Order: sequence, then structure tokens, then C-alpha cells
Amino acid sequence: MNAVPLWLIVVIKSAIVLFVVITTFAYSMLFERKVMAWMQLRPGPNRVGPWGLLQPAADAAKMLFKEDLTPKTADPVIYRLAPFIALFAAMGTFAIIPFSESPAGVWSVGDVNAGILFVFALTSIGVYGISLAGWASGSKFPLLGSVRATAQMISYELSMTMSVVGVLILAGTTSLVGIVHAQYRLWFFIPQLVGFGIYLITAVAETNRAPFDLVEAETELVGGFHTEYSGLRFGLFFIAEYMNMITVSCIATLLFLGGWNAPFGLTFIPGIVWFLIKGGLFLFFYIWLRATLPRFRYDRLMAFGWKVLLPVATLNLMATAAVIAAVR
Amino acid sequence: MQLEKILTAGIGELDLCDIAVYREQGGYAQFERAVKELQPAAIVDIAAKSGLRGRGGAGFPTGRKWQFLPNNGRPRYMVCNCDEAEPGTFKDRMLLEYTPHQIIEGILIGTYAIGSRHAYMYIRGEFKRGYETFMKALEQARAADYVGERLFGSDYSVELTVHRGAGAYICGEETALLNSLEGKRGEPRLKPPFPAIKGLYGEPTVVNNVETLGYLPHILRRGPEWFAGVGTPKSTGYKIVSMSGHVQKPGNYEIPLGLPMRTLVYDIAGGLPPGRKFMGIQPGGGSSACLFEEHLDLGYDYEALAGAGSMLGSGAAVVFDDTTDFVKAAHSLVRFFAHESCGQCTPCREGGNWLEMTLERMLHGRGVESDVDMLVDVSHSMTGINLCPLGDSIEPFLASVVKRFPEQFYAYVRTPQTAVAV
Amino acid sequence: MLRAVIAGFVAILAGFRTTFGYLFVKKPTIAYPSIKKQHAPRFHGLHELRRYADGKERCIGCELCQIACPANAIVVVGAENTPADRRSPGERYAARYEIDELRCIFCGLCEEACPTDAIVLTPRFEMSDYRRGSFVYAKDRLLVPPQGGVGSAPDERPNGIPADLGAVAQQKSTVDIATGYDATWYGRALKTERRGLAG
Amino acid sequence: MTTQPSVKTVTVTVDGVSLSVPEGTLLVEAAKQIQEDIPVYCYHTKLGPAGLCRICLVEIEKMPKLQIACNTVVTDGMVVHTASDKTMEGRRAVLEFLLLNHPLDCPICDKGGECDLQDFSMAYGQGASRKVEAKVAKPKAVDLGPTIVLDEERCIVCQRCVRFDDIITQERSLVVKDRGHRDIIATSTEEPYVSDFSGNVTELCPVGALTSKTYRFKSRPWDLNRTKTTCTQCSVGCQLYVDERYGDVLRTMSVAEDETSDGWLCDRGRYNIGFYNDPQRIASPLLRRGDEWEQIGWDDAVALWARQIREARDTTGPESIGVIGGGRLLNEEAFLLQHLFRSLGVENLDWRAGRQTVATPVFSGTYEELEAAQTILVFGVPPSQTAPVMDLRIRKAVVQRGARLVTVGPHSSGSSVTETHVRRVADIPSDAFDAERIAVVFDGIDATPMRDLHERFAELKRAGKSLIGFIPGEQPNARGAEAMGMLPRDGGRGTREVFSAAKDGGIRVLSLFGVNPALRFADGALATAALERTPFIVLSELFLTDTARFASLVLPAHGPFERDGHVLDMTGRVQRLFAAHAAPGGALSDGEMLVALADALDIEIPSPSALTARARAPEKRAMPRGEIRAAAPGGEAALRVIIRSDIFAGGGTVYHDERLEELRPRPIATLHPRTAQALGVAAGDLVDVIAGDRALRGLIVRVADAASEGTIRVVDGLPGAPANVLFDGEEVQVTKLEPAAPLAAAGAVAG
Repeated sequence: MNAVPLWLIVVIKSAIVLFVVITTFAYSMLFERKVMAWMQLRPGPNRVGPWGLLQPAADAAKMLFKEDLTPKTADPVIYRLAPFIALFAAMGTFAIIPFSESPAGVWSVGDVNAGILFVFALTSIGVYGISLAGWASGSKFPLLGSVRATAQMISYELSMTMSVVGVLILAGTTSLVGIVHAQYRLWFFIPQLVGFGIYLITAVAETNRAPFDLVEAETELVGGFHTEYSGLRFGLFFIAEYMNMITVSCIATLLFLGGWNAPFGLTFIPGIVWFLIKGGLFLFFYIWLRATLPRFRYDRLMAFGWKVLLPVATLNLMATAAVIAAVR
Repeated sequence: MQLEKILTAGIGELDLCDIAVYREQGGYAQFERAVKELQPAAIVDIAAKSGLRGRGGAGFPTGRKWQFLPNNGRPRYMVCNCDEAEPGTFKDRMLLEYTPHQIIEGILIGTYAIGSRHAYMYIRGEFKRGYETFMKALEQARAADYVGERLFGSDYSVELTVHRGAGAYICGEETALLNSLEGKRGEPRLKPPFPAIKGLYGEPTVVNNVETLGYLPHILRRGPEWFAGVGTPKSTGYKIVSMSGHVQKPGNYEIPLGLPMRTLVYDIAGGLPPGRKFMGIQPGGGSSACLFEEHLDLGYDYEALAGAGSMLGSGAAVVFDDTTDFVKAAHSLVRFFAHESCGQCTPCREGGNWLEMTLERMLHGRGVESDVDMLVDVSHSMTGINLCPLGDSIEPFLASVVKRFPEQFYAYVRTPQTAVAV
Repeated sequence: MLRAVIAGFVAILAGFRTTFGYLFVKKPTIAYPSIKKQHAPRFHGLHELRRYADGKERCIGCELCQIACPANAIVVVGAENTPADRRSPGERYAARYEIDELRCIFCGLCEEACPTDAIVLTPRFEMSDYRRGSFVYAKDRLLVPPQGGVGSAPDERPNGIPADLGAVAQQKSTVDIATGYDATWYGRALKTERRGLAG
Repeated sequence: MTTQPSVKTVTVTVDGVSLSVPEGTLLVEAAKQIQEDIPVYCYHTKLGPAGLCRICLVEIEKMPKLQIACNTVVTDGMVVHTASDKTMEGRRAVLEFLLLNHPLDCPICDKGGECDLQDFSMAYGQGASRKVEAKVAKPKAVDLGPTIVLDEERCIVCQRCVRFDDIITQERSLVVKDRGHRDIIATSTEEPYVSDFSGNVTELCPVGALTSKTYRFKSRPWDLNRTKTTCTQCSVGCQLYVDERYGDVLRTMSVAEDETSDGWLCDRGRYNIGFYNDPQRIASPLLRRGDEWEQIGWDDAVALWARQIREARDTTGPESIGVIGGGRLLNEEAFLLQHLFRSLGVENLDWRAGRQTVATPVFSGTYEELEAAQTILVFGVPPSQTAPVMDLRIRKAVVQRGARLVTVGPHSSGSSVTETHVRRVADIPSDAFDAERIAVVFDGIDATPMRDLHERFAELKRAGKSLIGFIPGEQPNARGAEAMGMLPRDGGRGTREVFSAAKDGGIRVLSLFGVNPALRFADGALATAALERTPFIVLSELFLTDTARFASLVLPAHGPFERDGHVLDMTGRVQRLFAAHAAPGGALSDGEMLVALADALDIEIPSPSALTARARAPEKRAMPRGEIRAAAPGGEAALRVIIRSDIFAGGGTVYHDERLEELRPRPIATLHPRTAQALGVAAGDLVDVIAGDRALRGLIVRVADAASEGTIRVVDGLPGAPANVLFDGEEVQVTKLEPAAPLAAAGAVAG
């Protein structure tokens, strides 16, 4: 151990995680397109490679070679910086996410004892990328998109945090590994069913996915905050979005679905597999949702966030606290 | 039946081409009397009183025609129409070849009557013998000072110019004749203006038929009352009828107008050949409608024939017996009129040819049933809308025979199923 | 209120069931161009200019198709035949005949208007290209090559469909069929899978 | 005339509408008052009724048969039905007859789309023919002459063409041949149909039987973009429609209601349209570099031009600058031209660049007045070749109104009407001046007879007679140029003096606008010498003409149908031009050039609206004195040269219009048979015509009875055979060329 310096280990770990996450991103995109197509009675991408498996590579190449445009009215520095903020925030969370556990230790880049706070901190930064991108584009649709993004983030992050606090109360720790360990017997989505529901909804809203994708809203805002973006910079937003999806999937897995814990005592299957299956299911749910539900109207989105979700989340939190207090 | 001969008197008996013989018969005396004793207006009055009508076909009162001339001091012309080409007509030719002096005298009287000093004689191109005879007679008349300057010591001078046509039927139409005289294409002119106002070389002109002018000396000699007393009140005087077709004695007969056609056919022309049955008669040349058995008792005069739907025309009566194929007869006439169309106006130019081709097709056994109706329809639509009467000449005969003998036409027609377009 | 919420929730679930069920339904998509469908016999596709049996062009350059065209897609300029260079039987032929297939709405009015049955719409519909300009089809691509089958007279066609249209369309194809333009990702030419009139 | 109260009106009822029309009106014209278009084929307003087609049948109450409206004079109380069942049936029958033998090749027929037979068939005809026999076959595509193709099958024998040739042009070469359904249109002599007005028959033809060779199969009428503008091929100022498609001027059509042209066009105006896109047309300014032309940009060209002008003015003074042109410019451009150069102090301004010396008559008259004249005196070159459409008016006056035509000078009128031809002014019959209305047509070249008759004219005017003058000159807008001030004032030099000065090296910069003095100036030798000696010549032209050989800078200009503005016709009427064709990209209009030059020279120019107002309000200027170099006196028996005009002569547009090749005059010398015999030459020989050291070489001899004895007639303005080396009326010698290679020589001069 000593022969290898810590920074190198971190770099190697980061590289592995990045590779895995990027690949996952790439194929989750293909996965989404395929699943969406099937649900819409289409074959989906099938021209590049067998069953369209090389489609992500083709898309990447395309993104790379497209012209990178900057509008005349844009703030050039922020305009160029914004996608990186979004991507950085999205990627940063993977630094602390534990994927599995083995006798040698936890499978994560870094195990942080306040991991959940770190995650929320980073995802909150992510909205800056979107807001800045919209503002810096210097045109009206992106600006509207960014305004929406900000409002939506604030509205739903409250409820999300509240739903997560219930888990923290149950687990008694803010360490992600600790939370997983706390679910060894009982996955938290059972006691925290309401919280899990709120988390599902708010997670979708947080990641600007359908039916809460009002930030992009092609029908009203052309492309929302990324209307002016093209080429690689647009690709970065794209990556960030999927990264966020993966992140919230992982968080959901860790907080509510027992992380890498095997269900029904099927422990011969490695924990990482379970982790992936659970995350994958969560991702599938995302896509399913998108293929099924139409987009919310903006005022209803806000009304739902403040008038339904927040009270319910508060009640849930208070109930959880009351139960725990009573048990202890 | 013995008839009094007026114009035809002496034909076949005397050599009337000789001016001496003609003068012995009283020739040129009336012209001399006219110039010496009568004012032109008086002659016009006599002609009007006599009821003399144009013998060329239209039957327009001669006196009235002369009265139409405007009194504008412009030169005026007399034109004698000897372009006889109507199928079945051969009276002018006879007059031209046998009594040319009578014609000359008639022309001269007419010329004097209308106050003209220049007359034209338009002779059909095919009349070679008649032309030569006439020219000889004209030389004699000139030599005898009937044509020339200051006649009979008066200050009246007259010139007579002879013009030969080139063989176009249409030049029998007066305005086409004038065009031909002027050296233009023999095409009818647009009327109005009529020749009496604007005729030869744009001046007032009278065009009279040979026969019409020929009666003038006789009317002068015997008085208009005599002439008006013959015939019917409206159709006065005599008329030479060219009888042809299925009669035993075809030829020219001079008859008083109003004579019943039965007399004309059976008594004068000798009736039909033995064993034949009378089927029809075309009383007034190729452009007149065919008349039938029931019309035979009608008088041969302008009104009666017009009343029966036909016309007296130039007085060429063609008799048809029961051996006649009326389809062929119609085809023959239609072909003539189609060929003679000058091509100026559309219905005549195109319609005649169309009918000819249709009849020809029927004769060749390629007709269809609807063709028979079409013949009547087309000939009717080309009638009444033409510049000159030629285009209207096809319908009368064709329509009358189709109506009377439709079975003859249908006999040439195949059943529609087997018909093929040619 | 609660009932409404539950009903809404059930409705959403029904929606989820529908979309999930579709995952396992056979997809109706036809894998064009690997697989081609037989289209209607009178399908209106790419035009062609036809010839008479003696090889002369049917088109007389009368421009009636041009005036009939509701999309203003056709340009015709006439010229006079000379004894030395006789293109069509009459006096006049089309010196220029161009159709902008991008403007064309394939309504077939040109075919209707043509007095000599010179312009016909074939069933061929594949005419993709990379430049706009190449969609202006001139006589070089519209006119049936002299050796390319002369076409039957209009009244001899079964059901009014020219018998040899397919063959002509194949001849006039803008893409070289012999080498094949449609292949799988690993390079297998799909010529053998072709169906329809173009193959 | 129409205002006289003596004209009685009659009332006629047409289709229930009561109309009041002057007595004597034809029914077909009366019906036009209520837009009741009675169909006609043979009838034409200007040709009168013919009664041939029988389509204009109408039903008139109290008349048993249908009557033709074209020859029915309306009478008071007449009641007419133009759309009754009987009328329609009559029209249907006539149309059926008309279409019996019509080939129905409408798809390839040039008339298709604007054909009366089509229109009336749609309106009154029946759908199908009942005729089953084959149609009568007649010759198709008969070459009737150099301009016209006849399709006998389409002909409906309305004889409009024949009557046009008879009544309007009085030439009488078209006739109907054969008769019945076999009749065809042909020329009386079997010779090609050659007429300077041949194109009109294609417009008159109600079907597609007569078509123009230039327009044959070029387009269909619905494709054409039509612009109404003024023809500037000569000074008559006919209005015409220009039909253009895809950037090609395809045909021109007359304007029926035009008062100037009376609805007719000459063949030059009608057919000289093929040069606009000629490959030889100059498309950018050309600068001479030795023997080569170099294409330069407009900025450079104008800068060079301005520099040359400024230098000349500053060093040798404005007298060393000359400007010639205006006769081919618009009024606006002519005004701008003189304004610009006058601002520089230049007075050497003149439009006169040919033989014409005067453009504005003392007493102007309209063409209608010319038509009404009782005596028409024509001095010098007859208008039949310089202003053909005006000549039609003269013919109309002579034939239809009985006017007397007297031609004075070496030329006879050349038109087909009777005339009195005298050589000298003194020989004019004195009774010619007795008429109340006298028109004087003067070629504008040699004003001597005008001066001789000046007293006489003044006397006539004092006697209150109507005396009107016309100058059908060589340049279309010469009168406009005069009215806009393109004449030397205040001691300025005219063209002849400018050339004389230039010959002595006194001119440094010469700007020529649309003129070709090398070919057209009366004294060709002087012009050539002057152009050779001038250091810097700027020429605004469409093509590299004979004058361009001397130019240093050639500027591409706009052609006749590419211009927008005003001109004055020879009667002084302002005529409007509208651009009907887009000029080549590199060309500028003369006005644009002048504006650019003014800009480069810092000269203030009037605003466009002021310019237009000026162009519309011409100033009447006193008639300047025409001068011409007198021909050298010669013996009585001397052979004299007569320079004649030809409508298809001229160096520019006609020679770059390949479609007119057949119509261009050949370099021909016409001699009377006896003169030819005396000279020992025969028809077809090649001769040189020599006067002193000047010679016109390689002319083809033609022998004609119409030529005067003791004269040799040559054509003016032929590139390759410039007749202006000789003086009109000069004594010449003729040398016959040895027949070494006559064909090659003929080719050389013809080219």
C-alpha cells in the first residue's frame, strides 16, 4: 500500500469511475433511445453497429466535429464556461458515491462521512451551469430557460432534502456507506415509502427530465437554456444531464434501495451487480416516465412543488422524527 | 303545241349572225329609235312597265334595278352577263351563237337607257364558238355604226368591250363578274355596297343577263303592255326554258311564263321515255329544289315555283324518271358546287367539300346511318350565312331529295356496327 | 378529492401499463432501404420522357405541362426540328426540358396535360442527392435512352400503365445498382433482399 | 371632325341595351361600346369588313336570316341579339366548318394561347368534329420570305394578311391562290414575301398560320413577361410591347391603340431584338493597350476618363474637349450630358454625328395631321427607309384620302403609291401648294431646299394654310437631344468643326455617346482623320463598332429596351421608355456613366426628379441651319452617286442580330440598265466606286429599271463598305474588279 502514493490511487480510482460513468452515460443514452422507440412502436437506432450499439460513438464523433458557435450577443467567457460548470458538478458527485463494498474496503473514490451533504452541495452547483448558460447566451429563450431552471431547482430541492432527511434520521448518519449499512435488514423505501415517492418526483424535477423538462421545453422555448449551444459544448450539457440522472439513480439506490445489499439473501451475487441492477431499474423508470407522461404546465409544476410536495415532505419528516423519537 | 317565238324567232331558219339578215327582220331599228326619239328615262319606264324581270336567276325587276343608279354624275357601266354556267342551262349560249345581233341591240338599248356610254360583254370562257360569233357580229355592228362615236347623228357614243371569262361558275355572280372584269380574282364582293352604287371600277354599274337584255328590242317594238299582258301578273312575258334530263325532246323552248309544268314536260318536251315513271323535276337549275309529281300542275313562273319551295332560277328544267339514283345525282351536283366555291367564305368553302366527301363515302359503301341526317343538317347550316348565293345552292336539291327518297340514301348506308372511318 | 387523486393515479398507472406493454409488441417499421414494399401500380414518382417506337422523342415542347404544373416545377423551351437534326416527328421539339423534383408535388397533372404522352410519372421515388441543384432533372436524366426500351403506345398499356416502366426506371436510376448502395454496418450488400419494382 | 354637330346619331338596341352611335357605324364597332365582343376573324378595325369568315353572325329583328355584324351598318331602331340561340347555332356551324380541315396542332402552334380560333371554339364551338374523312393536307412550314413562315393547314383564309398587304402597305404581293377548300395564301409572283412591314401579318393572323421566324417555337404566350415601351430604332416613336422570357427578348408586338404607330410596326423595330445577349456585346469597360483591349473596372474607367478631361481642361482649355452624341440617348441623359460638360466650360457639344443636320422642324405636326394632309412634299431621302411606319401614314393619305405625294431630290419615295417625282425644287408643280393642308417631310440632311422654299412657306403660313413639317432623321432622339441643349452655343464647335480641329490636333479628349461617325458621318474621310488624330476617345456603345477602332476607352452601355426614361419623337411628343430587359451586369446606362463622371469631376447634377421633369418638358429650339459639304460640280454626263438609306443598315444592333442576317442589305451598287451598259458592267460584277482619292470598294452591281439613269445608288451605313467616304450626289468613276475571286471578295465585304 505504501508503495503507491495516495494521490495516484485517487487518480486511478477516478479514472476507473470516470470511465465507467462515461460508458454508462453513453449507453444509458442509447438505452433511452431504444426503450423510448420500443414504447413508441419503433425500432430505434439500429444502423450503426449491431442493434445500433455504436450509435453513442457516432454521436460523440458528430458532436466533436460540429461547429462550435458563440452568439454575437453572448457573454463569451461565461457562455463558454457554463457547460463545464454543469459537467463538473455532475461528475463531482461520483467522487464519493460508493458502488459496492468488499473486504478490502468501500468501492469509491473517496469515502466522505458527510457524503450526502456533499452530493447535495454539488448538485446545487449544477444549476449554476444551466442558469449561467441561459443568461450568457444573450437571447430570450435561453434566458427564460435559465429562469425556469433556477425556480424549479429551488422549489424541488427543498422537498428533496426533506425527503432525504427522513432517511438520515433512520440511518443516523450522513455517510453514504453508513446509510447503506443501515439498510442491511430493511431497505428504507419501506419505512420511508412517502419519502421515496417524494424523492422519485423531485429527482426527476431536479434533473430536468420529462415530465418536468420545462427548462428545455422544445415546444415553447426551442431548446431552453441550451438553444444557442452547439457541437461539443452542447454535448457537455447533454453529458451533464445524463450524469445527473445516473447520480440521482445511485443516490436513490443508496438511500432507499439498500445500495449493494442483496435482497432475499442472494449474497452469492456480488454487491456491485445488485447496485447496477437497482440503478438500472431506476434509470428505466426515468425513461418509462418520459415515454408515458406529457410535460407539466409551468404554473402547475410550481403549484405542485410548493403546495403538495413540500407539505407532504414536511409531514413525512415530522412523522418520521416522531416515530423515531417514540421508538428510542 | 305551238308557241310564239320571240327571242328564238328565226333560229334554225335564218342566218341571224349576218347583220343584213338581222336588219331585214327589223333589227337595230329599235336601238336607232331609242337613241333618236326616246329619252333614257322613258326606256327605263317602259322596262319597268313591262314587268320584265331578270332572266339570269334572281328574277329581280329590271326597271327597278336601273332606277337604283344614283344620279351623281359619275360614269356608269352596263355589263351583260353571259357567264352561263348553271348546270342544265344552255339558253344564253344558244342566243350567243345564233342571234348575237339581238344581244348587241339589247345591250345597246340597255346602255342607253341607263345613261352609260360603255358596256361590257362578259362571255364565259368555254363559249369559244359563241365568242367568235359574237365578235364577228360586233365587228359588223361597229362597221354599221351601231357601236362607236356619235351614233345616228346624235351626240350619243357607246363602246362595247367583250371580255372572256376563264371558266369559273362563280363569275356568273354579278360582283364576282365585276371583279373578274377588273382583272382581279373572280370572287364575290361584300354587299352592300351593291353594284348599282359601287360596281365596276367603283362606279355605278348594272349587270343584266343576256336574255333580259335580248327582250328589250321586242318590248320597245311591241310596247310594254304587250309584254305585261303575257304570263301571270307578277311574272310577265316569255322565258326560254332549257329542258333536259329524262325527256324525249330536250332543248330550249320559249314559253309564256305561267305555263303548267305538266304541259312543259309532256307536251312541249315530249314527255318521258316510254315506260318510265316521272319522279321529279328540278325546275330552275342546279341550285333549285326538286319538285315532284304533285307539283306538276303548278304554273312555271316565279311565284308558283317559289311557293312550292323551289325557284325558277335560270330556267333550266331537269326531269328525273324512275331510273334515277338520287344519291348519285346529289353527289354530282354537290361536287359541282364544292368545286366551284371560290373559297372566300367559310361555310361554302368547307361545307361543300365535306358534303361531297360524305356522299362519296356513301357511294363507296362506307357510309353510316347518321350520315343521312348529317347531310341535311350540314347543308342546312351552310345555308343563309354566305356572302353570295353559291353556298346556299347545295341545300335545296339535296334536302328535297333526301326528304322525298330517304330509302335511296339509306340503301347506301352500312349498319353502324360495321362502319369504319375512312 | 381523494377519489379524484386516486382516479388520476390509476389513470397514470394505466398509461404506464400501455407504454410498458408496447415494449413487447412487434414493431411495424419496414427496414427501408433493405426491405422495399411494393407500391401501387400507378404510384406517382420520378418523371421520364418517353420516345416513339422509331426512337423519336414524343415531347413536342408544347409547354402544356409547364402551364399545368401547380408547383411551377417545369421549364420547357421549344425549338424547331431541322431535317438534319430531327428529334421529334413534328416540327417542334423540346430543346430544354427541366423538372425541379424538389418543387414537384407529384400530382401528375403534367402527365394529364401532355398531348403526346411524352411525360409520364414512373413508380421510382428514390432520388436523394447531396446538392439542391442535382434535383433539377434535365433531358439527360429524364429522357429514356434510345436503347432503353421505347415504351408502348398509351392505348396499349394494361390498365393505362406503361408495361416497361420499371425497367426504364431502373435504367434511369441515379445510383449504380450493380455495386449496391445499401449495406449493413459490417458491409453485407443487401441487393438480394430488394423487392419491389426497382429490383 | 368628330366634334362637328352635323354627325347624326342613331339608336340601336344590342342585347337589350340601347346605344347611341354615329350614323354609319358598323354593328361590330357599335357592340364594342357595351363590351359585347362579337367574334371576328376577317374583320379588323383598320382593314374594314370583308365578310369572309361569317363568324360574326348576329340576329337582327325583322331580318329573316342571320346577318354578319361586320358589314351591317346600324340603322335607327335596329334591334340586335348577339347571343340568341339562332346566333349561337350559326356560330357553332361556322366554327365546325372552320375546324373541319384545321390540323388542331395547337400544342406546337405559336399562336396557341392567344388564338382567336381557340378562344371562339371554346366559347361557341362544339366539342367534337363530325367529319370522319381525312383532313385536307396542305403544305406546312412554308417559307414565305425572310421573316415569315406560313402554315397552310392552319390558315382559315380570312385574308387579313392579303388585305393588309393591299390596303395598308399597298404592296400587293400576297394573294390567295387556288379556290374552294384548296385555296392557300401565296405571293403573287412566287417570289419570297419581302416587305418592310411583313411582321404585322403575323399579328393580324387570327390563327397560327403566319408566324415569325424569329419567334418560331421560342415560347408560349403565357410565359412571356410583357413591357410596354417605345421603340427607339428610328424617330417615329412607336409604342410596342416587348415580350421577354428567361432574359431573352423573344418578340415585340404592336400596340393597337397607339396613336403614334397606328398599330403597325416596321420589321426593323419588330425584329431587331436578337442582339441583347449577343456574345460580342461589350460587358465591361475596355481600355486600349496597343492593339489589345483590356477589361477594366468601372471605377478605373471613370477615373481615367475624368483625369483625361481634367488634364485637358487645365492644360489646353475646354476648347480641346469635344462631346458628340445625344441622338441615341434619352432626354434625361442628353440633358445631363450637356449640363455636365457645360459645367466644365465645354461648348463643343453636338448630337450630329451622321448626315442629318437638323432635327426640329419649324412647324411641327402630328401623324394624324400628316394623314389628313392634301399635299405631301418629301425632300431628300424618303421616309420609307428611315421612318417606315410614318411612310404608312403617307401611303394611307395618298391612297385612302387622295393626297398628292411629291418627292423632291434624287430619291423617289420607294413606297408603292403614286407620286410625282421631281429633281429640283424649281420643278415642284406649283399647284402642289394650292392645297389647304400641306405636309413637308424633310430628311434633315441638306437644308438647301428648305432655305429655297422659306419664303414660299412663310407665304403659305400667312395665307392661313396648315403647313406642318416632319424630319425623320437617322437618330431616334435627335429632336430630344436638340431640345435638351445638345447643340453648340456661345462659340462652341459643332461636330464638323470639332472634327476639323481634331484633324489638326486641336482636340485632346473626345467623348462619343452611341454614335458611329466613322461609318455614318457625312464626311467619312474627315471623321476618320479626326478620330485618328485625337489622343483620347471615349465611346459609349454596345458593340465594337467601326468607330471603336479609334477609341481609347469603350464603355458598355444599355440597349434600347434596357432603358427607362423619355425621348422625343419626331413630332415632338414625349414618349416614355420602360426597361423591358435586364442589361448585362457590366453595362451601365449612359446616365449612370455620366453621374459617375460628374461624381469624379465634382460636378453638381440635378436631382432625378428635376431631371425627369426637364426631360418631360422639352424646350423648343430654333431650327439650326443644316449644312452639308456641297458635291463637286461635274459635267452633265457625269455619273453621280446617290446614297440611299435602308432600314436594315447601320453598324450596331442589326449586325449583331444573327436572326436578321437575311434582311441586312448587301453592299450593292444599283444602276440603270443603260448606265450599266455604258459603264460596261453587268449584274453581279464587283466594282469600286472612286471619287478622287476616296473609294468605296467591292460593291456588287445590281441592274434595275427603277434606278435613274446616270446615277449609281449605294447603301449608307454598311460596315465594311462605308458609303460615307463619298458625298451624296458627287461625281464618281466606276472601276470593274477583275473576276479573280469574286466570291471571296463578296464575302469579305459582306462580312
